[in-house]
Amino acid sequence: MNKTVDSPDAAIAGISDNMVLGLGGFGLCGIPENSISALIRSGVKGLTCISNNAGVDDFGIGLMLQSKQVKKMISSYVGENAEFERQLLSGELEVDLIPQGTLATRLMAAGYGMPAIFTPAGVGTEIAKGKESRIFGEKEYLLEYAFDIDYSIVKAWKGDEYGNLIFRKTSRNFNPLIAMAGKITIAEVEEMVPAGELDPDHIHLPGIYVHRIFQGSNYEKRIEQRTVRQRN
Amino acid sequence: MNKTVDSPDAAIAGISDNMVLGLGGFGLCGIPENSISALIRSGVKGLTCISNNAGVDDFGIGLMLQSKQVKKMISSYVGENAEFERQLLSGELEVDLIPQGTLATRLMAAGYGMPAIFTPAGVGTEIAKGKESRIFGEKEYLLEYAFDIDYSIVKAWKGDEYGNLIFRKTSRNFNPLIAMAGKITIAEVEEMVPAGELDPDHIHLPGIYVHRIFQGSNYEKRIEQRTVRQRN
Amino acid sequence: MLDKNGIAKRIAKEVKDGYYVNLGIGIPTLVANYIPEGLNVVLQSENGLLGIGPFPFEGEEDADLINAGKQTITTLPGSAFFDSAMSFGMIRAGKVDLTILGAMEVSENGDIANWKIPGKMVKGMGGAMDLVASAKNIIVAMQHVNKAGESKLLPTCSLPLTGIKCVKKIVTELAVLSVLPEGGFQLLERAPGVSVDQIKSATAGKLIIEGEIPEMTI
Amino acid sequence: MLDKNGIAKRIAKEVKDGYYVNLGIGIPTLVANYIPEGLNVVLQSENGLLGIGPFPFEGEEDADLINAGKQTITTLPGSAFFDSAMSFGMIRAGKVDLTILGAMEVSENGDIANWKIPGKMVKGMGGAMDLVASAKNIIVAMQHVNKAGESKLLPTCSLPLTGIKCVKKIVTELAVLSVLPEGGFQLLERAPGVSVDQIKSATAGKLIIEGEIPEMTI
Repeated sequence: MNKTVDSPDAAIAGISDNMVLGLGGFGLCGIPENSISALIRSGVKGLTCISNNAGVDDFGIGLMLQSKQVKKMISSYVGENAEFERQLLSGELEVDLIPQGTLATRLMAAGYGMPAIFTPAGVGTEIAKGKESRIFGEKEYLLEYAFDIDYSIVKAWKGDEYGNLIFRKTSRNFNPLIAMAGKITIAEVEEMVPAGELDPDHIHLPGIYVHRIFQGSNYEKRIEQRTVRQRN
Repeated sequence: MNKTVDSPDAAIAGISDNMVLGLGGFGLCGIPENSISALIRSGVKGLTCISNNAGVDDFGIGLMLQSKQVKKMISSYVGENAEFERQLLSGELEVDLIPQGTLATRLMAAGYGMPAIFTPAGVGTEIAKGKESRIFGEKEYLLEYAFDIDYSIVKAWKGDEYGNLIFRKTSRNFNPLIAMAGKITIAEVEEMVPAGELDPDHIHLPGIYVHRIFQGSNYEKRIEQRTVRQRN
Repeated sequence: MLDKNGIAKRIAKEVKDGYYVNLGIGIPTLVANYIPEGLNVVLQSENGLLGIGPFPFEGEEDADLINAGKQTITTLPGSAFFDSAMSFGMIRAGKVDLTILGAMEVSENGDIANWKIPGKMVKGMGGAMDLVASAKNIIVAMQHVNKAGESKLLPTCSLPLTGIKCVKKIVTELAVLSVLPEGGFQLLERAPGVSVDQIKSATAGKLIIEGEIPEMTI
Repeated sequence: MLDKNGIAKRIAKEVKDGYYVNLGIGIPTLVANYIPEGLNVVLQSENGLLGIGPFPFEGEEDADLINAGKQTITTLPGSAFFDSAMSFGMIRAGKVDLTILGAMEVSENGDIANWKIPGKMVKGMGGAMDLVASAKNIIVAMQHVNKAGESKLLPTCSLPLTGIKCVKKIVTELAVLSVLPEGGFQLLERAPGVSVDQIKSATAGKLIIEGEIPEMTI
């Protein structure tokens, strides 16, 4: 069950114009840096990107915005990105803003074969417009549908040739959920290990959800808000 | 945030007649042995027990059936239990049989604050009788409701005073799901460790879902089907 | 005519490189013994494991490591544990390529009954209803006729159903048959030494026989 | 009149032993600095962490360890990481005892607006809509009036809503107020040196004043 591919460029083979992609990460934490570079090299256009954030101007998905490859972003928060704002205001870019928990749960629903879920997030707000709602007990919930993703791209800390993934600290975030939602899922990892080296009890996402995996390189792992305290 | 209690008897304090309990485990694997003994000592009666299985005649929930503490079992499979069969046929015991995946997902729904989920399991069968169904795409799904559990009782391998739990191998099974579904959740562990000793990346169930935890003792960990191969 | 191991051996030929497979209790479990060396196949156990290995050596049994039939097992390199919600999540999402299970009855439109006999103690469906409702590819391993000599391949099931329109293929001691989307059992192969007439007389449901039916090779 | 730290300090008094707390960006983040020593409190970060610790020492920042505001942080003993579905799952299930967040407007029936200003670039709601729709106990930390001098405690919100009937308490530079189930802001405490009249004139929504209003102690 060797799912290893040699390069990010080989990993993204088959991704073509106007497809729906899911990309892991929260802010710049745990984003698939190598795959994003490969997508830019590929020149693929008209993408719909499902990702909690849209990167910053010169990093992450922001780079794909610069090269005008993204038609639509489906995110919960898209701040910190001037080019994003410009394209949005000029009408070049569509954006669908979704509550973060709804985004996460719609991804999980796809990975768990559930066509839709109920969540109270957005009840009574403009997010609820046109959506079916239903009362359970005394609380109102919106019906939200599972995502349908052509290719999912995630970044993990460690992985093996079976596609088993382990994430590190808060870089887990959306990665396992994006991964489980893809019809085809690509994982890049900081460290590829032989099958059997990962403790089967420590695996965060079983390889059954991963179709291609590669050892990434030159991770920048940029920090968005460097906050520190002084040593006494 | 010290949730440690001294004994299984202290852990089950508050469980009273006619309550709904959730109990972790699959077969006899990963069952809360110490808590079951305490429940038997307590003499509490009329319980509704949500558990994938009902133990065997002389172990696990089977012991609670012997002492006639169980009014109703909600399970996916209840074989291997003569006393169960006797009580069922005599009308002393009710049983609600639920597909295993539906059981698991209704527990997860409770832990994730989702009032109901959709699953195709049971469509077109007697399980679907009286249930709302709905077609998404071309497939039919049943609407199944989240469980409402008074006390959940689970068994983990390791835990800390915050209630963080790590399970071992296939003894994970229903345990994290039962744990997240309880209004009050009790965990017994083979090994209690100080806070900070468990790697936060290895925790299977965060302590926020656990209210009481204790170091269990004298685990029998009985094997139901001992299957082996011969050494050449 | 095949014995249980023969049925398992024939079904093993349906397993392709790269497959994730769920094996039910009974004959399906035997299939694992006949998957050709070199084929990359991962076995799923719905209690929460990908990568089932062989039974443990005597003395190495681990109470925390069992399969869905509650038998002690081992794991192979590359295995992963998970909880039951994720286990049935991956099944429901169609990530398991092939499900092999036993049946009491199969109807000519692919309905399956394998969990309940009215009047007998009902033990429960376990994960069977989830598996048959979600699996992309379901092969049934069973005897062609029951102990009373009655066909188990029927126009409609008489027993309570486990799932509807889901069985794709059936392997019995007599034959390999596919269930056609429009209904009917298409005879694909005969077991060694079994005649088409024998299969005809053992099949109560609509049997479709087109051209020469080859004897299976296992 | 309180400064930002004063508001945070007053809110910290609402945090009880054993609480799991989610702190929003801005003033709410400051609350962590004033939780009394000895109180057992676990801070949740909705990107997937229970057990937020202080900022790291310079040179010890870890790009893989950030809070929901994308700031580098540390963890405390007893912490746990998880994915975003579980994070919002525990929020939705009411496992988080207290949520503290900022707001642009709060209405007298507990509606909150804090994500969108028409005509300005919309950055998104992040996790705010999930939090306000699910949290059992929501305290808003905000200025009583906006930069134009207009009250942010209104009969009805004028900005697009984040959630409805969810705010339980409000702490501003002037006062502590509870939102009554039947509607209306009940004045509970005055900030040091602030008069009831000052609060009255800064509150556009229905203000309920019963008896003597004590000055808060922080």
